[in-house]
Amino acid sequence: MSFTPSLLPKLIETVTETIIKNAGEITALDQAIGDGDHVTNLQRGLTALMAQRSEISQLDWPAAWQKIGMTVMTSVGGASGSLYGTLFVAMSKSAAGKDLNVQSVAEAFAQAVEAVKHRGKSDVGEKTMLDVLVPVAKHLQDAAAVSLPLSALLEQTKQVAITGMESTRDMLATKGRASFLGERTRGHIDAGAMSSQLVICALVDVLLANLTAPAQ
Amino acid sequence: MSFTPSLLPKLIETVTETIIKNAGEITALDQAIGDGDHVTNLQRGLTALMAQRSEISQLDWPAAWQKIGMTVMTSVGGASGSLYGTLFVAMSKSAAGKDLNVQSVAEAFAQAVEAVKHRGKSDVGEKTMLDVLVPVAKHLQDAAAVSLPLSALLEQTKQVAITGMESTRDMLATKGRASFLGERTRGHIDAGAMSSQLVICALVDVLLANLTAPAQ
Amino acid sequence: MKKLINHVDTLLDESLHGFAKAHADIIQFNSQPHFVTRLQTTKPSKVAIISGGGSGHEPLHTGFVGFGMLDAACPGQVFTSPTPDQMLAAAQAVENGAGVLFIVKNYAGDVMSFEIAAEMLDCANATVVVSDDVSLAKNHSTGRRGVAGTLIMEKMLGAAAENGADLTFCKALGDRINAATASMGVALTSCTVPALGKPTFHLDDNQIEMGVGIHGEHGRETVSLMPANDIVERLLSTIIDDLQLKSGQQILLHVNGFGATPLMELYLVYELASQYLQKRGINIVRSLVGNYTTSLDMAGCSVTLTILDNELIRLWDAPVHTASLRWGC
Amino acid sequence: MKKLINHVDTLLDESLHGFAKAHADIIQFNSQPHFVTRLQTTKPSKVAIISGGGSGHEPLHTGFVGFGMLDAACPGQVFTSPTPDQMLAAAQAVENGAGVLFIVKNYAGDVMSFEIAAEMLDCANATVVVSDDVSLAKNHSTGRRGVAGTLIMEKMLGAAAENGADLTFCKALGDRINAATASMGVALTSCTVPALGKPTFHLDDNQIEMGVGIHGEHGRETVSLMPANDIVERLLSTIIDDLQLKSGQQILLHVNGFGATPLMELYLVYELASQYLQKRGINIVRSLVGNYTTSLDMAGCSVTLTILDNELIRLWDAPVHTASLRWGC
Ligand SMILES: Nc1ncnc2c1ncn2[C@@H]1O[C@H](COP(=O)(O)OP(=O)(O)O)[C@@H](O)[C@H]1O
Ligand SMILES: Nc1ncnc2c1ncn2[C@@H]1O[C@H](COP(=O)(O)OP(=O)(O)O)[C@@H](O)[C@H]1O
Ligand SMILES: [Mg+2]
Ligand SMILES: [Mg+2]
Ligand SMILES: [Mg+2]
Ligand SMILES: [Mg+2]
Repeated sequence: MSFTPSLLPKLIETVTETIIKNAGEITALDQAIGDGDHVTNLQRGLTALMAQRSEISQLDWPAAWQKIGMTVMTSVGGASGSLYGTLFVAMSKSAAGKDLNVQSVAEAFAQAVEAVKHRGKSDVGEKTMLDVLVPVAKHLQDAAAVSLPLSALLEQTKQVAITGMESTRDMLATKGRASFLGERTRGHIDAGAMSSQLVICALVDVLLANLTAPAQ
Repeated sequence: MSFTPSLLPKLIETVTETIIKNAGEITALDQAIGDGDHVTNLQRGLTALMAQRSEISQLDWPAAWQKIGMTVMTSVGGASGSLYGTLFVAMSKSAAGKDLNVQSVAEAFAQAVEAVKHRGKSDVGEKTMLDVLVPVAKHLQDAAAVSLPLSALLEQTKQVAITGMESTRDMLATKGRASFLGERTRGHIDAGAMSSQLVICALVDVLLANLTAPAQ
Repeated sequence: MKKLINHVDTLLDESLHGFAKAHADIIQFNSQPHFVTRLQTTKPSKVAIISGGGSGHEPLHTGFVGFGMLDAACPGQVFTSPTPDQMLAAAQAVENGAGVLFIVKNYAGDVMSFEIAAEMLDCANATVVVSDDVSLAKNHSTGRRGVAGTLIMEKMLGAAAENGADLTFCKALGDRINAATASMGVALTSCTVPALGKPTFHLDDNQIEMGVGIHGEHGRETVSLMPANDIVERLLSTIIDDLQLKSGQQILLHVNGFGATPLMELYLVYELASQYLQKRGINIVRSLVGNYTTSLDMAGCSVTLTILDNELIRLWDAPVHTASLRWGC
Repeated sequence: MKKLINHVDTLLDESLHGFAKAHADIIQFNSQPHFVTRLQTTKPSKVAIISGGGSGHEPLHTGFVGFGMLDAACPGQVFTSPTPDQMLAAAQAVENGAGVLFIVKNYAGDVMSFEIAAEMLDCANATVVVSDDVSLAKNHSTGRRGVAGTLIMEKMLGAAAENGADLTFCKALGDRINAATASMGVALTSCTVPALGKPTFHLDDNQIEMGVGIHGEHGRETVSLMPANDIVERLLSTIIDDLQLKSGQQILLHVNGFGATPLMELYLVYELASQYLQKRGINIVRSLVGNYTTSLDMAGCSVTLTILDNELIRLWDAPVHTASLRWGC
């Protein structure tokens, strides 16, 4: 089976639920070493996406990603708004006009993560969302290269995201607001790493459920 | 024996001690229904008087009262500064050029309390220092009229001052800052009533001690 | 208590010296006794306008000394009326033939100190008492308190004096402005008087204090925290009743913060107040929003309305150049 | 949390509407997307100066829109960078042929949003990043934060643009001002972000936070409460070292409150700072004291120094007419 944008409402709803469920914890992280607004920012974006979810589900994937990216970019605010917005817009750009399969999507995602790096002038190891996004991108490309079955690829993705998030705990933050706190940042997971891990796991869960469910 | 201004340093010291000793309680009263600065105000005045105490003790009584009144007036501030200042300046004015004895001093004090009433546009029963000053003035005049022995006159003065202070507890404040709180003022003794009671009792104690002590 | 100070005893002096240096182009500071005057000598034909009161309300009054407003201000200790020698010395320093007008907030201590100074002063003088706080009944035993309306009084009388109005005119104008002005305040917290080191009173997290003055003291009543709309309604309905404001009248709307209230909240109160007034057909023709008459670090605000006519509008608009209020020059 | 609000979701909008009404003689407010512009159209020969950032720092930036300063400001949500569509729309609204200069405080979110807007904008534009916070090392991984020096940047660049300086000149001037400006802050308390409802961090009664930014976040270190003299020494010695200030140099001294600090304390800090500078032969030739770059209801202050030359003095002195900074007109 292949995933169509008709899944988008479900994906957006599930992401919204998981962010709401973990709001307290993410906020505590952004309060500890940031300014505490990460969840509020994300929720503004998710509210905007929820309002557009059926409309977006009528588009093809690149158009949907573009629309999601622009919505995120104009509603979220903060560092994460530009970064998540850039991620989706860049995915759209890289996927546009291509045949979408595991390889090409993995490639588009990897290019989108490069765009995030570029936008954030940052890289893995700086205690940001990139510590989740970069390993996940690499995992997707590696798995696609060896044609790992989709279910295994997805299951492993979650583990990679969680490991990436955990890796930020002992890092020294060198980008974003947390960097201002220097050594004080050690011992706290990065809020953006947590939110991206949660988003990725939520997306994967929907895809997995859809994979095993009888085709619609 | 008769009291001379050589007693002034001891009087000022004793008043200072008693205000310091009761500072917490007076402040609590002025915080409850005023603005909490009454002790600080008084202490500024007492500090100024302490610095001048030996100088003042060289003057005659009316000159000393005048000097004390002006010092209080220019250092204390707040409502109490003008009122206590007026009290001493008016005592001086009324006593000037007179033979000082129990009658004339009682008379001067009564006139000084009238001056305070006039300055404060207030009278007994409004939950202020006048609820101490007015009964004390009346007691002094009554006692002087019947030539009560000085020691009895002084002992009774303390009781009158304390009764006057206590009388403010259940009054509704209608003058000064406390008046703004309306019914909320009931149940609290007035700070100025407490300070004037303390000052009067401290002065009386010094006089009493001096009365029984061998003449200097 | 956490404050940016060295010691409570030196706080006022160090602060006044800093104020004097930061605004040495406008004012000068006399330290014995304490008063602040303009740099320029009062013109012979100009009434000298002098105000003063306890410190802790900054920028009131020192921040309003300068062209078009006060000739001198006499700062007392924190929340403590200044002493008569201050006003006397200030008057003697600035009076230049046209007499002195004292602007006094209606507190027993202030009124008495200014009264004693006026009695000692040997030049023509008059006093305007500001009593704009409508949280107290009109017939309150001491008269009402003077609060944020004082700034409006100082601005307008300052302009009138600058324009050459004489003492009798200024006094009558002041009484007219007072009658046309009403304020009411709400506190979210008390404040900490430095000499005491702890808040004057305590409010729970869900309590606010309605009808407060500007000394961090209790107000008329403690009520539950409510939405800003309800707060504004309580403040404004009392003010409107008191001024007997009618549809079509023109007013100045002054939203004043007590010191620890973010501008964001003050502008929000302004918005709700303007909606409320608009519904009643009352025209806001002039506005002022900010922390002007403060209570140290108290959170909360007051709303002041002054009924305007063309004369008062002209006086409000006239140029002013002080440390904390400046326009037109 | 006690705030004068109806609901956290409507706070910003209600506040901006109030701001717009209170200053309808100077600015206008566009609500979709959020930006504030001057009433008057930018002159064709004048570079449009635009800034913006998270809200909660009022009067920065909206309070500085007007003649001689900003052409437009883009307010984000509280402590949250605005989104690129705001800057894009604001630029399109005010640009009039001479290009756009963006003034951006150096935070990842702000920098990226302005960058995206600049990429989408099809007119000449340049960006000056403000990074004056010397509590961070000069080689800090992200560059230093932009804090209270932003006001000085906006004032001087606004004046230059008003005088007809072109985009290249403004950009170079901005970078020069940034290099000549250094700030450092101390917090006595954190602040309460409305959406969160509790203080961002807790300090004990005897603790203060050294080297803070303007978002109520932790600073470089928590230290014991100390006398203001010691605080001023720590702030100023760091600043002086960083600017390599030498005896005889001329500076602008800006003491900025974080929102809940009484003016009395700010002037005290000014006094101590001026004593400290005087001892080192550094001449304060211009001053600004007040709550200008705030962190909601945070208590504390920052000190900013800008090394002045005659050109910068002229730019500082040039007329300005905004809601919160006004002189010379
Ligand atoms: N330069 C950057 N590169 C990559 N990620 C970043 C960068 N700056 C911030 N982030 C991410 O954004 C998250 C913060 O997002 P958010 O709280 O919404 O914005 P802000 O930091 O502006 O308040 C951080 O936890 C981090 O993961
Ligand atoms: N009009 C008045 N007449 C008589 N006594 C007054 C009057 N106003 C105030 N007082 C007295 O002054 C006391 C307060 O003094 P203080 O706290 O020093 O001044 P303030 O009230 O200005 O802060 C009150 O407790 C009361 O006894
Ligand atoms: Mg954040
Ligand atoms: Mg008192
Ligand atoms: Mg007092
Ligand atoms: Mg943020």
